[in-house]
Amino acid sequence: MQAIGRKLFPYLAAILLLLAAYFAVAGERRAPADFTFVNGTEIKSIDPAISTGQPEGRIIRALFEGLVNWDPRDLSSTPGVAARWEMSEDSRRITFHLRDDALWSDGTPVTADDFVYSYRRLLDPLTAAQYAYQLYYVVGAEKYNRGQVAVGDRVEIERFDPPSGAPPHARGELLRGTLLEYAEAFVDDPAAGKTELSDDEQRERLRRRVRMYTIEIDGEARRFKTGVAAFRDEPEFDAYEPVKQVLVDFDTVGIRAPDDRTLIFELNNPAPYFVSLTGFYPLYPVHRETVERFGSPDWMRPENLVGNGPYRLEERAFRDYIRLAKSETYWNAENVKLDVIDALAVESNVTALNMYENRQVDWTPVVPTVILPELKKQDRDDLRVAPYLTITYFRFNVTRSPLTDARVRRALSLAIDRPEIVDKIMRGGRTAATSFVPIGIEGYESPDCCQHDPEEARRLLAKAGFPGGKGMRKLTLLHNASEDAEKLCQAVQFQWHDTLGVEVELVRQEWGTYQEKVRNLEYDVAIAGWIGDYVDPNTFLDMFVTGGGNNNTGWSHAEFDAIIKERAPRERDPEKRLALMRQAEEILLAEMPVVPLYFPERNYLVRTYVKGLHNNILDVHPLHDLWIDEAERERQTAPRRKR
Amino acid sequence: MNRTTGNRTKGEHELERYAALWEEARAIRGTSLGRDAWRRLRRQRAAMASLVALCVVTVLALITPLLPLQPPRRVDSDRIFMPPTFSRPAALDLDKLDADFGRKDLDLVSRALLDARLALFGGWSLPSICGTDELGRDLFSRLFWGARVSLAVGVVATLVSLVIGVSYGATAGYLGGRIDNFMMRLVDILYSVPFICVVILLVSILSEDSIRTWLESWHIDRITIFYLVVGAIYWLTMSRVVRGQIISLKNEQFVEAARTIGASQRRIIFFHLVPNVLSVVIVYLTLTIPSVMLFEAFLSFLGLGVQAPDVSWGLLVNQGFNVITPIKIYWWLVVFPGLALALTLYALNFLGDGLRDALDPRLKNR
Amino acid sequence: MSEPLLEIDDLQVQFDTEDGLVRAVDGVSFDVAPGETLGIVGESGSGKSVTSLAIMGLVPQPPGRIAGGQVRFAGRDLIGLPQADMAAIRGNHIAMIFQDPMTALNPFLTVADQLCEVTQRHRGYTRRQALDHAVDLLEQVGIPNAARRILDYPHQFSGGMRQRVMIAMALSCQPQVLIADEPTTALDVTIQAQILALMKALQAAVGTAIVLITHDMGVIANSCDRVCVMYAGRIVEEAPVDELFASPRHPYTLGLLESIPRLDEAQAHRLTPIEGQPPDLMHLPKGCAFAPRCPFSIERCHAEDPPLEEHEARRHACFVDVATAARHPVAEQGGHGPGFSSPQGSSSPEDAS
Amino acid sequence: MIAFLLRRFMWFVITVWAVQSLSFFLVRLAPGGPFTQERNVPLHVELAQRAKLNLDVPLYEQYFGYFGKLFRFDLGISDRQPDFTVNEIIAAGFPVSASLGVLALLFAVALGLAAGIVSAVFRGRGWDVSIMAAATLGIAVPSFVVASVVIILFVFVWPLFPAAGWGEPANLVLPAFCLGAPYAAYIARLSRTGMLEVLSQDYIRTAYAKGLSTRAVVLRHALRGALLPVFSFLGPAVAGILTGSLVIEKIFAIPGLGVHLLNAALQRDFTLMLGMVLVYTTVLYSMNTLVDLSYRILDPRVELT
Repeated sequence: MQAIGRKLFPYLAAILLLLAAYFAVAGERRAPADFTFVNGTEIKSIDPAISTGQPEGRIIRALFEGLVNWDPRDLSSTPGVAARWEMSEDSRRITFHLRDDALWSDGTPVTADDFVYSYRRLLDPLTAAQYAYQLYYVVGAEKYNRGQVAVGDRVEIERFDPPSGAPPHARGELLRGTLLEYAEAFVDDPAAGKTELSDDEQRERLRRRVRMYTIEIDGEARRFKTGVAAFRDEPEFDAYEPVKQVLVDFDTVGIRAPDDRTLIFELNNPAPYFVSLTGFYPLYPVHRETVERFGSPDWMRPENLVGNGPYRLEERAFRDYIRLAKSETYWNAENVKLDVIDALAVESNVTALNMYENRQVDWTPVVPTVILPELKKQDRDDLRVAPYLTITYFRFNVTRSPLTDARVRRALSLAIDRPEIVDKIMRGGRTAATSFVPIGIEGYESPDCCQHDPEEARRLLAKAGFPGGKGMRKLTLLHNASEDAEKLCQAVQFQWHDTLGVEVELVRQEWGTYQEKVRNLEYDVAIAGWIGDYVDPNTFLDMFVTGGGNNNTGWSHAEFDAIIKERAPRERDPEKRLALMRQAEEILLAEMPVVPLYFPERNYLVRTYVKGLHNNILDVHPLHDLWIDEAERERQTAPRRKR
Repeated sequence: MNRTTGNRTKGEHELERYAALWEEARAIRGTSLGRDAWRRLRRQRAAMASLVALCVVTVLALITPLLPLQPPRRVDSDRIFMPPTFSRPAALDLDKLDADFGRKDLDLVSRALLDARLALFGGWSLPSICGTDELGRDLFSRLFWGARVSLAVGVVATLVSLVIGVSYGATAGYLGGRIDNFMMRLVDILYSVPFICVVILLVSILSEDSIRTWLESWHIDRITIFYLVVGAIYWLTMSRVVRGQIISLKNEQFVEAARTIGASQRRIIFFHLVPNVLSVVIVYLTLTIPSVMLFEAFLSFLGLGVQAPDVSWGLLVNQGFNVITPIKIYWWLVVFPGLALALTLYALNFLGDGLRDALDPRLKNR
Repeated sequence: MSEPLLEIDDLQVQFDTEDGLVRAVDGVSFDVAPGETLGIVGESGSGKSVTSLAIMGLVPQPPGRIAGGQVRFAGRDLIGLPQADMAAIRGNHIAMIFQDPMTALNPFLTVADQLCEVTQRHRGYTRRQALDHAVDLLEQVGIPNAARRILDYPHQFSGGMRQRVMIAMALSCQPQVLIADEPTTALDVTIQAQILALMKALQAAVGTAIVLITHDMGVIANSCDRVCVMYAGRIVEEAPVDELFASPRHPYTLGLLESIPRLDEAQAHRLTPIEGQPPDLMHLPKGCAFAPRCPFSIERCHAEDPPLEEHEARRHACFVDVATAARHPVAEQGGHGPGFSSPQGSSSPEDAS
Repeated sequence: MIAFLLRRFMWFVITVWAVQSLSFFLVRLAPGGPFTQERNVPLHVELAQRAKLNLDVPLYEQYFGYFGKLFRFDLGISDRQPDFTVNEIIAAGFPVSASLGVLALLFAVALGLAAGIVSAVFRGRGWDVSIMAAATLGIAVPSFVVASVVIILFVFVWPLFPAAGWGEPANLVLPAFCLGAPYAAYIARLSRTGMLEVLSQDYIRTAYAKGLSTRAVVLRHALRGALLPVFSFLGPAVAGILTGSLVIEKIFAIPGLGVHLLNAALQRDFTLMLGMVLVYTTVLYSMNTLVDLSYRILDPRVELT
């Protein structure tokens, strides 16, 4: 037997290999979609609550719809699920009136309760939503999201298991009561007795926290405890019943739905931009019934997902494509022109360009910077250049000498020849920054900064004690692995060395490590960027308040905090408010914890037969506004039509 | 009784005959394997040509600071994406050597060479015959400075893999039995580890601030660690090949002969068996160096390779890749680095073939 | 002597190596009659194996070259025959077995595959027919329970067994000529005798002419009808076996006979080796190639090359009459050597030193 | 044979355990984690995220928790792609990478073997030199350079294939070529040496002496012997094709395991990375075993212990 086995083996192996090759090629072919575009890297998620990036926005805006939509031309708020809305005279209460023909894709009507459920879910600490802070303008929202409770508050206690009869992934059974007593304990506390805690130590300490509540429910005092199981079940806390979490009662949060068609927001301070904020996709509603029946991730599967947007999720292949089909239940269905849309997940922008040039896709939102000048030289009609509410800047770690000295920081800024970098090295695709808040917000005039003045730079550096860069230690410039970042840093590295004699070492990190280092202030200089969430200078300036989530420079300035935190939000008159904002930016640019570099433009290629894709400074292009001029498409592709 | 034919005693005859035999034996001078191999290698034109080419490249790489090249790190925004030209470049700026050449962190020898170059050529330098890259830096000089790193990576990593691989393989092959089985199972396990994950994590761990400063205190920089990591990955195939060879040689008579005259196991392995394995090892050496250099290019593609301002061929080829688009192709940015890498690997492969034939004990004296 | 089956006429085979031209076979002529066993004997490097390869057309072309002469088989010249025709003859009409049975069989194929190939190629047998034929052959060559063993691989056979398989393979198509290139050298003595006996028996049964190449005079004496003695690429003597052993006419043949123990001699005596080294085929000396080592050499031997003359059905190439000439020592290069006992008949008995 | 497979499986389990443990700790050692987002999240949100990914449980509990689930083939939900479970991602990515790998291997073996045999048979003459020159070129040029040149030629100069993407057989041709080319080159060189080695053996001369034609001798007798070095190289070749697919999948936008592995590692997606390591370990190990097995089957002299 062995001999036969040995003899046949090579033929067997060959046949097996050919068989496998056949299966490889036998994949089924997908019918081409009406409109195909490159959506960049695979989206993080289609759950509005936990998503953040641009690619996610394009898909979520197609699958769901918020209270308001943004008009692609000027980003003004247009009616979405809310037909109309009105602001109270002290502009601290906003009432939205929902349209009655807004339906979920399973035919059920979209009610105000859906929004209340979705916003509660966004604020629920366990959802760990990154954009929960957008709702901090609402009364009590921050307290709810941070899980803060005070004695005497009405509280809600969430148990681990949902009430019997409720869907499997519903929220835990709820009890309501008033908090009588509250105590915290830290199991073998690593930082016992220390006063000043570093970020890491604080995080480590909070992990070991056990919180004990005595709550009066229907007249009877009961005791509950929350915290990480590993520490919560210590014997000394046995008397307390373990529960999932204890939060302030959601009724105290200023979001209410008196009836199915009305939604009322109570704001802490007047926020004129709040209406347009509800058009930002993390604030979109989700379908409660499917979320609670399937739980994550199953509720987001194509066969289960229920959305209220212009499109349904037809198919989804990981890191390959997402196919959207027009939804019949959408209230504005007749104005939605494209039936089938494919969003392709393509990692490298060189590949995206190849696919575009090969007519496989109709729109690629990103273009390799290296060939931008060439495209402009060819003055192609399908190249779009749009201003973008974004800034690329350097962060200084002001806690590390010599960067503690503002003169050194200003000198380094003055030594950068921004026009040379932008025009000659990056060769376009961006405009040199003359302020921190990007241009394009009407009614707001930024103070001027960032001229290129080598002499002044050398003088300042000498005055700071480092004439000609002598005595200055080697600085590290931290950057992530994108090709633009690399070019920019090498150019600045050279300019600083050339003009000031300051030596810089480039340290390239991939995304994960880069952010860890920035958050822990483990750097001297780091490249950074920020895309505005809404059209207002505040989205750029509120970052640098003392202890701000995204400050990460260690800089703090009392007057700056005062303006941003107290005086500006209270100012009713828009002009005066913007003047205050300008004052804050002046402080920022004087102190220079950050060095504005340039405002990147949005460059993308889109076929001329694609209509309804408008330039706007937030680069938002709702898919349901697009339509194809079929005649022009035939003309263009007739000669080279491949498929 | 004297023989009728000769007048000398029989003993003398014997003596004379042995003398004649001794004469003849010495006449046929035994040639050592090395000298014979060199003679046969010299006859193979391709192998010789590549040996010469490799020597030239190595020497040029070593004396790069001496060559009148343009500064590899000088960013010049007026000369971005300049195609190959013979126009005279700007003269060197003598007080900007640190920025242009990274003079401060050059080793002593290179610094001396750089000074000698300045004395010799002053500000003059060769034109950008290979054109310039996206930051206007001269590609021709970057090719030379890159050669230093790439060749170093190739050679050191391969030596590391050679030392580990050969000794590991030889020991496993020779000892045989359970030990061999265990050692080979270990190799199987290591073979199944997806090294790209390990490399990514190792690279980021090594760039941890605390570890990096500690390493710099031993003045080991990232590139050296890079060599060791790559070397530590590539020894697996070498050990397997050597083991296979040793096993087939193990039961040859000469091993038993060596054992009978009391040679220790270590002597047998490293003195008898390893030289025999030489030809196979040489072949794999000439295959490992190219694959290590390609691995460095592969890592540069993923953004994990050599970091600016250092430069390596992998980095240059990768930058070349980024400029190939259907819109416009800056052909020189991919052709010259690609050519440099390809020619060197070509030479290595041909040299490998030549050496294998030359060193094959069976072909001796043919 | 019946019509010769195989005629080799002035065969010349040359190898051009880096160091120069090697005339491995320098004008060899001999005939083989059907059913006859011709022995070819000579030291290694004398060109006997190359001759056999030339006959089979297996001389590797890039280094080697057939420089001249003819190899006529049943009247047809094989040199220059197109490959296809030559392939049709090889294994069919002329077969060959080699020296080292350990490496002569393909280790990756079963014995069955390698045996059936021959008959399938030449006789167009089906797999079944070829298999039966192969089993019969194996039984003929004396391999126990051949039917089962045929499915085994070569490494499962002993040296002797493998040589038997080689013989079976060679005789699959009852070839008219069987060339055996040192078939027994790699085997130990007892097996040697069995193999020779087997070849003789098969020759008697099938009538195959055998060309037996060896350096062992014992094998020649045992199995051959006529013998050619080769030295430095040439035939220096050819004669019937018994005549050759009785009265060798060429000093080299004499030397060979004296360097082997003789049972038919009354007294034991010291064996006398042939002095010096085998000739370097690239720089052959002027005149007779054997002269430097020949105790009977005279001036003429160093000047002229002795032609191969025919005397009553025998041939030899030497100017001196070995029976009568005086010996002289061969010590110095090209001169004479000591310690060479004179030919058996006329010399005074050696003292038993 | 069965004993051989059983023993190999036992070692496979040990290998998986060893590699998974190594990766489990290595991943946690590297700076950054699955929850570091583009924008820094407030501390309490981060703590919630850690809780969700149960990163706060002491390490040994996480370790045993992980292996417990691994035993039931539940690889958990991807940290960075919460819409998918790791099992799903692997199920989606594996056939893609497998088909790409198989085609690349098929291409490499077919072309490599044919080139090797031809250049061995015509040793030293025109064919041999040109094939070996091309083969060495295949080894010398990085796959992404080959890819970019191939794209320009076969997508833009002669519009034969799509530039990238997945879903149709035409998407497979260029990537398989770029992925397989270096290995075709290696196999060509190895099979040439193997063939030359075998052709100089005595049994080849016997085969000729039997009157077989050159084609029969080369294909039936010489080829098997020449396959040995090629087979021994197949193990590393498969490993190379798998890692090499990282680059090719990124360039041709193919949703294979290579890209998932790369992104999981770069973004510190713990669960996905451990899942990927498991898949790669399994594939690498089984391919190595397969190669070992075929090596033994091919060479009858080796016992099938």
